[in-house]
Amino acid sequence: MARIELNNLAHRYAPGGEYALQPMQHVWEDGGAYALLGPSGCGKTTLLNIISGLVQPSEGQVLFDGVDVTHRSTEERNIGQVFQFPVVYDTMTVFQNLAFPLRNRKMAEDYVTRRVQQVAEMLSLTDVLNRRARNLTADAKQKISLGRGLVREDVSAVLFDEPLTVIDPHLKWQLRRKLREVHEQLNLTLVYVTHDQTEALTFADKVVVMLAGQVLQVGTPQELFERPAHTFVGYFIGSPGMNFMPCELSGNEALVDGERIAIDPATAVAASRSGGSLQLGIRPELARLAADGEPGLLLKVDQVEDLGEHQLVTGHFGSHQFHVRLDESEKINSDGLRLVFPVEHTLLYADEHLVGTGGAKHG
Amino acid sequence: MDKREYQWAWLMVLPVLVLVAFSAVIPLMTVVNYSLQDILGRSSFFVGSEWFKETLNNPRLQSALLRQFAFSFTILAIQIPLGIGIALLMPKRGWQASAVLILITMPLLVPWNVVGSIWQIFTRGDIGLAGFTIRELGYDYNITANAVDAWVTIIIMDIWHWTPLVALLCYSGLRSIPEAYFQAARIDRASKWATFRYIQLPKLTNVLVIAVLLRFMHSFMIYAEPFVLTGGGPGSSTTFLSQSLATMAIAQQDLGPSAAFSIIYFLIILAVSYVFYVTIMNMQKEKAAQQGAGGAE
Amino acid sequence: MSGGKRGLLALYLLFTLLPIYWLLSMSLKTNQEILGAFSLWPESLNLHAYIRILTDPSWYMGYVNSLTYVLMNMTISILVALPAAYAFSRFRFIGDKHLFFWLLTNLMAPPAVFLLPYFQLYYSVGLFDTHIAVALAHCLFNIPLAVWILEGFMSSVPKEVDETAYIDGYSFPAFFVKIFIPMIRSGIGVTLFFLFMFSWVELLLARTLTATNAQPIGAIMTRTSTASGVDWATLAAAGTLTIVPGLLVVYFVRNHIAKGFALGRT
Amino acid sequence: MMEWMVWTLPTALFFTAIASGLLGMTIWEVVSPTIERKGFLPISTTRGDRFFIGLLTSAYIHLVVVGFTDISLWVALGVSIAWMAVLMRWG
Repeated sequence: MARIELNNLAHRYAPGGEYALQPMQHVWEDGGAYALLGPSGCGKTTLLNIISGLVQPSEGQVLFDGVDVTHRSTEERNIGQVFQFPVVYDTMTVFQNLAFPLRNRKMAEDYVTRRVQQVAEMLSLTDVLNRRARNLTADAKQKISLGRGLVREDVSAVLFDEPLTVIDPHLKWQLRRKLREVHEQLNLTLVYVTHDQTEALTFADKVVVMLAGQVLQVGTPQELFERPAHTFVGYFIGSPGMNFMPCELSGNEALVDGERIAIDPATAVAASRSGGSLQLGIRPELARLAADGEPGLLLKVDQVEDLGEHQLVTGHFGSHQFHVRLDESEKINSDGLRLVFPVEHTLLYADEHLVGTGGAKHG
Repeated sequence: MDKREYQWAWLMVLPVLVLVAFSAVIPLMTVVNYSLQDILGRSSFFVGSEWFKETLNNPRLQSALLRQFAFSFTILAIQIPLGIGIALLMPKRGWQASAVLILITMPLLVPWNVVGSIWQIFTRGDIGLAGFTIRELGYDYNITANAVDAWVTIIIMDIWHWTPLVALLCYSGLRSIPEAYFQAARIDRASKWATFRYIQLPKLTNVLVIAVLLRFMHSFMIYAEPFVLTGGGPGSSTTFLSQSLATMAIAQQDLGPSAAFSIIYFLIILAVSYVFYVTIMNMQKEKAAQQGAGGAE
Repeated sequence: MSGGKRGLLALYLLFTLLPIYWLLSMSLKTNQEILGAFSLWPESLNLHAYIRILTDPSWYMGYVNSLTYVLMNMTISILVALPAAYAFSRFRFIGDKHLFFWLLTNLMAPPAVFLLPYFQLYYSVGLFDTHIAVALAHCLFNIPLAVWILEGFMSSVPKEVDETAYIDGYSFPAFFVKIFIPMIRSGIGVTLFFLFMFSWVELLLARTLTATNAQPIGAIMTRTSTASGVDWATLAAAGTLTIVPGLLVVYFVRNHIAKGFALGRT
Repeated sequence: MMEWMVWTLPTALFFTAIASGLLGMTIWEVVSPTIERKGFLPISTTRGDRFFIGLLTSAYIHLVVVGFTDISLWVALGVSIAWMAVLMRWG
């Protein structure tokens, strides 16, 4: 188990070429469960491969517990890795698969047996220990891959590269729950690459959102939801994503198509200093209906979808499309709704970056 | 995968059936007819199973058959491991990979009698590079007089000629192994040997069965290369089945016995290929069952 | 790649190339030089053997004849094998497995067994000494081979592809030509490679079924050994030239080999 | 034109027998499709597989009798038919 430090880390595949990973400085705590989240090609797999030692970064260092491992090979870093599709040794039994990393490290045979039993129990593989690995289902095979990472007690970190891609949907959440259980029991450092926000948000203590080789935000799922540091984070997380509308500043109010929206004064001050093009952002879940007599903004309703406990209203303010999620009990007037944007949830973005408190650009 | 029952599929197979039957069934029937008769010019009379009795008890043919098996097993024992080894050595990508592929494949595309000629020119004691060099080194190398020399030369020639096929099949099999398996092996600190034994070799089983099948078949019908190189000699030490047969049928015009012998030959081939066929089919079935259980892979 | 690996591979390549080098070197010597003092390379580049082969119709027609029946055979084989392989890979029908096995056994039928009946069969239908006779005879082993290889590739294409295409309104022929064949391109490339290879290298049947009009180069080469000795230089030059078409074919399919040689069966 | 094939009555009968065997197997298959099963043979087989194995082994039985004994071929034929029946029923 280790604390992973990325020290001024950056990577370009060709010298002088474009950055595949922009320079970054992060510390991932020992025992934390981190998810690297982002669309395909955002560099998350490159980052994972740098941590696992398959790719040598062109700049900066990787430190495990303060020890520079940048130039160490994969086998010397003592990590576990679970790949997109199950990687198992077909001709071996499940037991032999799990024992393989230990036997290669010349561990005593009675320790190997004991340890494999423990891990198998943890992953509910005990029943199939003596079966050949190739005859098992994909999710059982994936558990074997995971088991091979966990079987070494001194493993620095276990890395996951979209491990649930080939798993049937109804088994995905079981396996994910298994992962959480394992994490709680062993307190390992886990790094989990995915492009699926649900996976990331349910799995990780901290989510690292990436776009185009850059880390946009590192935060707890709640932070990502309540205070996205970048408009992309707002779009990408949540369903539907955050509403953004271009605006201008006027004192403590934002002007969107002439409508006035109240802003937190500190944010307004920061925004007036930051310059750049401003956008106002609010989560569909955090806007609310105006009470009777309360002033509100008029939303023209285009479509209402029933989502069970909620209803999703799609409408527009002036020329801007806007989503709002309301409780099922709310009655919707098909002409229009009067909405209130609570000041604490109304955020401002200057050149795509969050303005004001809690809006640290890099985590 | 589950196939659909569809009897009209026969129509799609029909052209193949007609063409192959024309070239296979009619001659085979004729051979059966020959095998029961004594044919002299235009006249022929029925002799029953006489030729079969004679052929099965012919010591020359019995030894040709034994020689054939000895040859086939020898070259399989050498070419399969050698082919795997070469496939492991070949570069994986880039122009070097292309160049090596082209160079290695070359012997496969040389007409079989030319293979014989190439090796004849190469191993002659007077004008051959190999033959001359070996003699210069002090060994009295002579494939026309020494049966061991002839055998070794034919086996080396066959290795030269056919190992590329095994190597290419294995190379292709190795290329289809996803990189993740090798990463996993490094993470698990598997030795080179363990990586080969537990990752590469299991993934090669399918292509290896094909390689063994093809190599067995072609080695069993080897004809032109030894015919050109040694003419079957010295004595009959390198006379394999096809050549014994051709000598009987063409040179001696013993149609009846050679036909009987052909049928025996064919029955051997049939039995061996059936075993291979059942093996391959069972492997595919197992794979299908495994995919059914294991979901997409 | 480590140095040791490189060395071993180079050693094997040397083993592959030395006999071919020797053939080439012989073809560039004169017969006197060949039979005279032993030398590792030709004194001067002597092209007279090549000039003779390439200007004398009785020589170069051998190459033309061989290439003609090889191309005919490739065309016939691939055209009939494609639908058959599709049938075997997608449908169950009575006798399918046994038919497939019967086809495979023809891969192993030694031509020597069939020589005489072949001669008589083709003679009786009036095809003796024609290119098409050899092309048809080579179908004996080439069609089964093509069906076998293509079946492997087709079976590795999921059946859902077919179903989706039908749902999208493709007719069977349109689907087959526009969607399916492009999907198994590598497989077809490798199949053509094998068809070329086995038709090009086979001589026994080709020689038996031809006399003068369609005689393959391999048969013409036997002319170099006469009562007065062997014309080594011409033999070597003719041999060298038989390697050229093969090299061209490998060059064209080289990018498919890595993927396709496993015959869709990995 | 077919003269060169030098047909004889025994071989004609032999091929007719094989052909009608195949035809019979096909009709049987249409009437009542086979089910793959595992008998005393080491692999699971369909009716057609057993028929083929029967024919092939019968050929070998004949060869052994002809080549290495003086027993009448009719005995070989009888044994082969019995063997074929056993194979079809329990194979």
